[in-house]
Amino acid sequence: MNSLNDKISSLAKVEKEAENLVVFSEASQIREIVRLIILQGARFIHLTAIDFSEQRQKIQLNYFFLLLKERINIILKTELDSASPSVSSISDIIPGAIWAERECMDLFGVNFLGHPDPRRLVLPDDWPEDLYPLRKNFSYDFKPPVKSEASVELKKPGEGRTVIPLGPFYPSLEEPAYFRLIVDGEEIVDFDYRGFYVHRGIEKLAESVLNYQQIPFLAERICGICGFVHSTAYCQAVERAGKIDVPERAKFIRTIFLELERIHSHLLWAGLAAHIVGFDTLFMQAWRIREPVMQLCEMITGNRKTYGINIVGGVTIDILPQQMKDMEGVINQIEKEVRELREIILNDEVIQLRFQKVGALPEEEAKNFYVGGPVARASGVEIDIRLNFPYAAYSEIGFRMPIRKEGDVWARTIVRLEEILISIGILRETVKKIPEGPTFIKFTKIEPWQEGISYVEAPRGQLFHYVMTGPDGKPYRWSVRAPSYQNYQALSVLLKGGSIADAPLIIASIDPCFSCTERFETVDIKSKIFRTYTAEELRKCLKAK
Amino acid sequence: MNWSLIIFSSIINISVVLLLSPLFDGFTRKIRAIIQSRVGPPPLQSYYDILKLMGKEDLKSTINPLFRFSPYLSVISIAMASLLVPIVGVNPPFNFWGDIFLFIYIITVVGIAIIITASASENPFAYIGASRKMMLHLSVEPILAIALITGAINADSFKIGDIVKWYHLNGPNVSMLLATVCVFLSLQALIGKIPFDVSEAEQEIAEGVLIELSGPKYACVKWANMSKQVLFCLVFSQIFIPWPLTENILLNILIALSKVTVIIFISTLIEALNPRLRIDQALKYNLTLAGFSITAVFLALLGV
Amino acid sequence: MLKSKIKALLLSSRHRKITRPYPFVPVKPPENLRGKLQILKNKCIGCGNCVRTCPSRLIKIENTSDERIVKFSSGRCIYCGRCASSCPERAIQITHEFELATENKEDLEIEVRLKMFKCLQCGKPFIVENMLTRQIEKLSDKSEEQIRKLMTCSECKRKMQQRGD
Amino acid sequence: MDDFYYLYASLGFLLLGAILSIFINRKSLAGFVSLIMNFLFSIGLLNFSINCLMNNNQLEKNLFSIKPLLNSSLSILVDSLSAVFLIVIAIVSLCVTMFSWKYLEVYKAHSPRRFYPFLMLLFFSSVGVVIVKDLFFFILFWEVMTLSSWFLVIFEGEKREALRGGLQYFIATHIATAFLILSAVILYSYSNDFNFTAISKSLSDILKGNFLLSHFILFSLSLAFLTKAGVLPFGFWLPNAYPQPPSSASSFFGGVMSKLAVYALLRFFLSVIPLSPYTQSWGFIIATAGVFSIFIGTIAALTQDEAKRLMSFHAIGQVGYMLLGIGAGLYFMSLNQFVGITALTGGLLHLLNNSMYKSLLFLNAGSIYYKTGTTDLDRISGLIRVMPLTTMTALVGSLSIAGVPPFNGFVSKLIIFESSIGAAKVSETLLLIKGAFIVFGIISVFISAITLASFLKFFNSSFMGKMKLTYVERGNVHWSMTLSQIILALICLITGLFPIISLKLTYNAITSAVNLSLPNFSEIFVTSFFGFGINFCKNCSEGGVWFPIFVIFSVFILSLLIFSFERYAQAPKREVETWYGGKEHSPEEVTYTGHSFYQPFKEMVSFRIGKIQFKGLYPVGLPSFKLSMPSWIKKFLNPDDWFYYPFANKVRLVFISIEQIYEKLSKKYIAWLVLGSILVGVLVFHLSGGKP
Repeated sequence: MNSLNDKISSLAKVEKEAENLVVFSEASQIREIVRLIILQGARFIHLTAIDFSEQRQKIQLNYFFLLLKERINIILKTELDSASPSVSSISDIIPGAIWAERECMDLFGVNFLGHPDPRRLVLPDDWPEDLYPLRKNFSYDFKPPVKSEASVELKKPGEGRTVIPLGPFYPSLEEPAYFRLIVDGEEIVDFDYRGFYVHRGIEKLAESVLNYQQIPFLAERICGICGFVHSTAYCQAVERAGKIDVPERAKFIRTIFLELERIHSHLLWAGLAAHIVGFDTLFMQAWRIREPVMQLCEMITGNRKTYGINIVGGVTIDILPQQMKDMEGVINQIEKEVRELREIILNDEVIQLRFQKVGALPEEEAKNFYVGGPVARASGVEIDIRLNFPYAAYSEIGFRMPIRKEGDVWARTIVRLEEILISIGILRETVKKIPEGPTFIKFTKIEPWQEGISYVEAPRGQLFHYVMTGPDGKPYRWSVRAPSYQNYQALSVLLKGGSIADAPLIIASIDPCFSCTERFETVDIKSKIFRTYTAEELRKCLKAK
Repeated sequence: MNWSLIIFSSIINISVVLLLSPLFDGFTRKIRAIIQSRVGPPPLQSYYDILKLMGKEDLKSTINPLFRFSPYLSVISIAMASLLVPIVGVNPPFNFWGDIFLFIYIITVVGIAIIITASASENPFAYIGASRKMMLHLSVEPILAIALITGAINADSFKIGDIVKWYHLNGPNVSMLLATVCVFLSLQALIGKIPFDVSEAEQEIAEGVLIELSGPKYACVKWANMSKQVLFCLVFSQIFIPWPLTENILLNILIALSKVTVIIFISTLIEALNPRLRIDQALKYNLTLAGFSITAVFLALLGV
Repeated sequence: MLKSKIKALLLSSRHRKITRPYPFVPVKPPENLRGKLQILKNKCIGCGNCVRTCPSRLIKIENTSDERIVKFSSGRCIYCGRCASSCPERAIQITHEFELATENKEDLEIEVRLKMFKCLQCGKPFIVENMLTRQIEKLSDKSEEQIRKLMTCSECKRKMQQRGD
Repeated sequence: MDDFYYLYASLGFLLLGAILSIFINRKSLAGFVSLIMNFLFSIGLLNFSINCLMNNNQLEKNLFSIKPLLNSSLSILVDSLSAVFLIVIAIVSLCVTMFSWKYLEVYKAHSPRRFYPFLMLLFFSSVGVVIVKDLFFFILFWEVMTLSSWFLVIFEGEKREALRGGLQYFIATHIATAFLILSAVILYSYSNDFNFTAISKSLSDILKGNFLLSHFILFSLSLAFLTKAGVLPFGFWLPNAYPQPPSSASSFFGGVMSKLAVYALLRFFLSVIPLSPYTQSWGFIIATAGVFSIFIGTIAALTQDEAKRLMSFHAIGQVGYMLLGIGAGLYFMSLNQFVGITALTGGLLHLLNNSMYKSLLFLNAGSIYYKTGTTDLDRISGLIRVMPLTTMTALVGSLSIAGVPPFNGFVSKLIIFESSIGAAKVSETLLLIKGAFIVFGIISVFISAITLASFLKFFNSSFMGKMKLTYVERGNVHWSMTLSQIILALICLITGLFPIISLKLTYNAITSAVNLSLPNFSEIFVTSFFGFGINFCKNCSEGGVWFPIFVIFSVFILSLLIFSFERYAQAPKREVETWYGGKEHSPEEVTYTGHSFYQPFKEMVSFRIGKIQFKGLYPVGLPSFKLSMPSWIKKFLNPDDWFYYPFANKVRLVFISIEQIYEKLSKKYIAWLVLGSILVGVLVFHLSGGKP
């Protein structure tokens, strides 16, 4: 840590505040500093920009890193001229930063020199050039003119090869995304991706019109399955930036719901994975087991999903003793059934045939792409933010981290099934330890220009929220990096060499959440069926931004 | 040759295989629903489905004339094949015509019809489905052929009726039992249900061969698939387990129907409790089984 | 292998029919389900608290000459219940009704028209009548003068004060 | 004399055509002249052979004798077997020439003078092979046939593959011919006469006494014919040579020429060599070789991505079916005449059917080449939009070769399966051999599914799907090309629907060739106009049966169903775009190419042993020797460089120079060929020890 400090301070200005190490650097030094930081074993988290054009004609690039062992965030800042911002790319050092750079390119117009794949990522095909929606001079309700000839150049198949279009609308994808599989017979030889069909600019909306207390509800709707993690992460980020101390009971209630959410998310995944290989009975049973959890949440919060209980400063509801008792009953019941389900899956040789040695992600690649969550743990990477960087009430609860080395779909299945049982254990302990007291604290004012970083171990991996507070009662910049964002980028490794039959399974095995990744406002959570859009509607949808 | 009996039994066969097949399909759907803790559709739902599809819009994604023609061919060839299976008695309606090779080839025509429909539809998913269907067919066809040849060697005749007659009289011997087991193990692949529904896998290749079908054409192919299930279950139950057989025609029909129901029930259980195999795994399974089932032929030659 | 299949069958057999014949048989929602908004029109005082808290910004207030209109475009409602909890008069309530499908989006529009009270002095509408009644109710001493004071707009009050003093 | 008049006339027309076409350098004119001549030839030949078949008599004639030189004479024998082959030659040759007329325009840089004369000569020598009754002239015609076809193989002499294929063809067939000549010389030394009757007599003596020698003679004869027929492992040259000539010539190669080897096999084993335990054991060997090539050839065909190469591999596989029938027939002939004769009939019937659909399929490939300039299945698709009739004929051909009822392939395959499997049951023989024949039967059933698979791949990837626009658009297929395909397709359908005609023909052909008393046709085949059944012994119940009339019946129901559906179902119709998941794609991107079909299966049958890569059980890309060897060994092991290319080039150059020298005389090719024949004759004479 200190050595890093020393090394960097020769190159740039370093400030330390609480758990954040803020490094101010010249744009030309970025690559060296990133290399130094990576050498220290830091995880790359995200890269985003903040537009200060109105204040000082600059665009600030923020690179976020995390030193797991020391529990320290590194924010590497560099300021670029907002007229023609350009900086050299770090994608060759960190393959996992490719998307983040492409996103900055799209939304802020930052030019990354030497980027291996400088195509459009987020914006629709017909979005005009030189219009960067996350810049402050772009009004959130502005409708840009449509660019006439419009297409993002996608990979072409070679001689004798065929493109198999998985998506945008596809039976085993719940949300629109386009996986362009280039196949040789049944074998996938190459892969290209075009997504962000449902990107609707939640960040822009939040920065433009909403206030601190409204955003949690928006954040919760980023994801249809694990929305609570987003509202929690947002609230924690604001609480950190505004130095608000949340009451203990609120922290425990958040933990309870985070774990309930993990249980039902993993059960949902198990069902979906079974459904994708055609095992519909298991699908139905997994979802049946999941149902009491949903009903429990509905009973306590008033909604099956999007509980709407998180606000900055605590939670809006309290759990009554009777509800605690009900919860214990539900936990006992599902624990029994999850154990049975686990045995069924683990002993089924036909499932093993389908899952084993499919979509293997070696540990090396897992580290390259900084994948998180069960995907990382199945590849032997020991990362669980609940343990590495405790938040909510996790610091008071002991549990273990399941690790597998194989990195295939089978390992991911085992890890997830393990995690359900671990979550059940955590829930038990939380219920036992929950203190009495208020669930909400009122705060008066949040100082502007403060930064808050918050991580949450979402069911899909490490979630990251960043908030820079603003002057008029709302955040100046709110950035979200969903876990699937990193996991997605590993798909290029996972899919190559697989067969078409395995492709939906492999895609499902990272438990992708398109809406998280694309920060979308989900319409209906209960039905996992997507609406059918016509091309016209979709186009409208994309333009609605 | 008793013409009235032939006509009567042909009508019975065709109506069991074609007209009753949606009912059997409804039965499987109900069983699946029960296993999956669902309420499930009403038993006549498959009829409603077919009728509904008949009136639905017929979408043409290609000008290929074969696309219009081949779905109907699949239904007809199932009907033809059904005439070679004994239901009312020992002999199938067209016993004078009932040759095992002909039967195998007519079944092939069903596959060809669907493959040509698929490839005419110009969709890459349909092509994958067609390729898979052909592979599945060529790996599973030998098993049925070997089993029937075993029967033919035992019974000293290539006619299905004679095989059944011999089997019913002499009871099972080792070779025939082995053949029966092999056919049973390949039944799911013959029907094309999970774990062998690779050519129509919804989640993998978006219904594969059926992807571009709609309206009456889709109804036809769906109907053919339902009928195929009944046909192969009948083949298994009537040729490879021909007991009990009585003199009474009506009783025989009832027995056949109940046997088919039992077999369909077992097949549905397998379908509901298994994931789908990948095509290479399915191929390996079937070819291994085919290689193994050749033993039955040698045993039959030895007379056991 | 066979063991796991049998186990799967057993697991399946434990629950019979968990799907429900909805919509033929209605489903009873749980106790505190957050459903459709219901506005008690006579309770609303038009204070605008809900407008500020609503995350999806579906509540709008428009002032006409003699009416204040509170518009709820509840087609956009996310059922968070923040408006209900912020309403000082409990005029907004969250019901259990969840079958909101409609062919006409306007069915979900709720409009509350509140009569404005005209200033006794200048005759300009300045306060919602309900609010006025509530304020009068809250008064500790309900003297005529105090009530009249409430019934004058702030501008006239200022003028009166200037004149009076 | 009257009978032979037609034969002479037709052969005369053919020779006239050959000579005329030498002089004409304009493609369409040369094609037209050849077509007219060929038409007359076919009419004459058909008339002659049908006459012969109707009267069911053997026509014999001694044309001339070369007695002073050799004890040999050009004697002609036309029995039913020959007549059947003459019919095939007449039909296929007519279709081939009709197709070539316009088709040859694709080869812009090549003169028709390098095509038509050889084609005509090939037809001529084919007829010769079929009708002679003298071993010496048989070999002579055989050699002429080989040489003229070799010239067709190297038609595109500037292409490396053509030269390579031509070399393999040349060497392989000439080694085989060497064996043929060797055995001929041995036989001549015994019989002192080349006439088949005399040879047959002396052979029966040899077979009685000399164990080793008789096996050797049978071995040499089988080897010679099996090599020419393309049976694996001797047929390795075939897939390299057959795709090389223009498709119409390939069509004759695949449809007739390789079948003439089967004719020769039948002729020798049935008429010349008396039935004995030797023929029985060689029957088994032939059947085994047949099954081997069925299995390997067809599976290898599945992995091919080039239409003509795919078909060439199928030529290997299909010959295997015939040999299975013939081999089984030879084996069982002495054990159970019913079975033996059925198997032989099955083999011959398959030959007839095969020559029709195989020619048809090669012509289809030609049409594709004409339209697109390639036969690579990866690069073509959706051709039904531009050539619907060709598509339909290709479908008929594909289904026929796969043996799908009601097309003709089914009939003959049915008889082969049943005789192979059924024979084992009814005949008294070793259990192992019974088992072997049953396994042969099962393999051929399995392989016919693979045949179907590979032809559906051919059909689907070339005709179905979205049309690619990457290839050069050429002129439309001329009606003459389509007509020739339609003729063959119709024959495939009609002989499938009314198998009784061809069945009777082949039965008579077999019985006329075998000089034994055999059961009557009606004893074996239970026939009616609707179809037939087979009896495997005198009072057995019938085995295989096939009543195609019921197929017609169901086709009738089918059309009724379609009509009523389309007419009364009243489902609204709408034209839509193909659904690709909601995103637009160009046809090139999403076309599933031929290469992609059956990939998992192909992977299962492709493996590597040591350095040899097997693709579909067939070795490809034999490893080049890169061990530390002296360079001359390396050079020696790579004969293409030191032997073939110089040689082939020289031969070509010689011809070109001869062409230049004899520009006006223009009898050069025939002159050379006569020279060649004389050389062979001298060689034979020399080898025979100079005995006159």
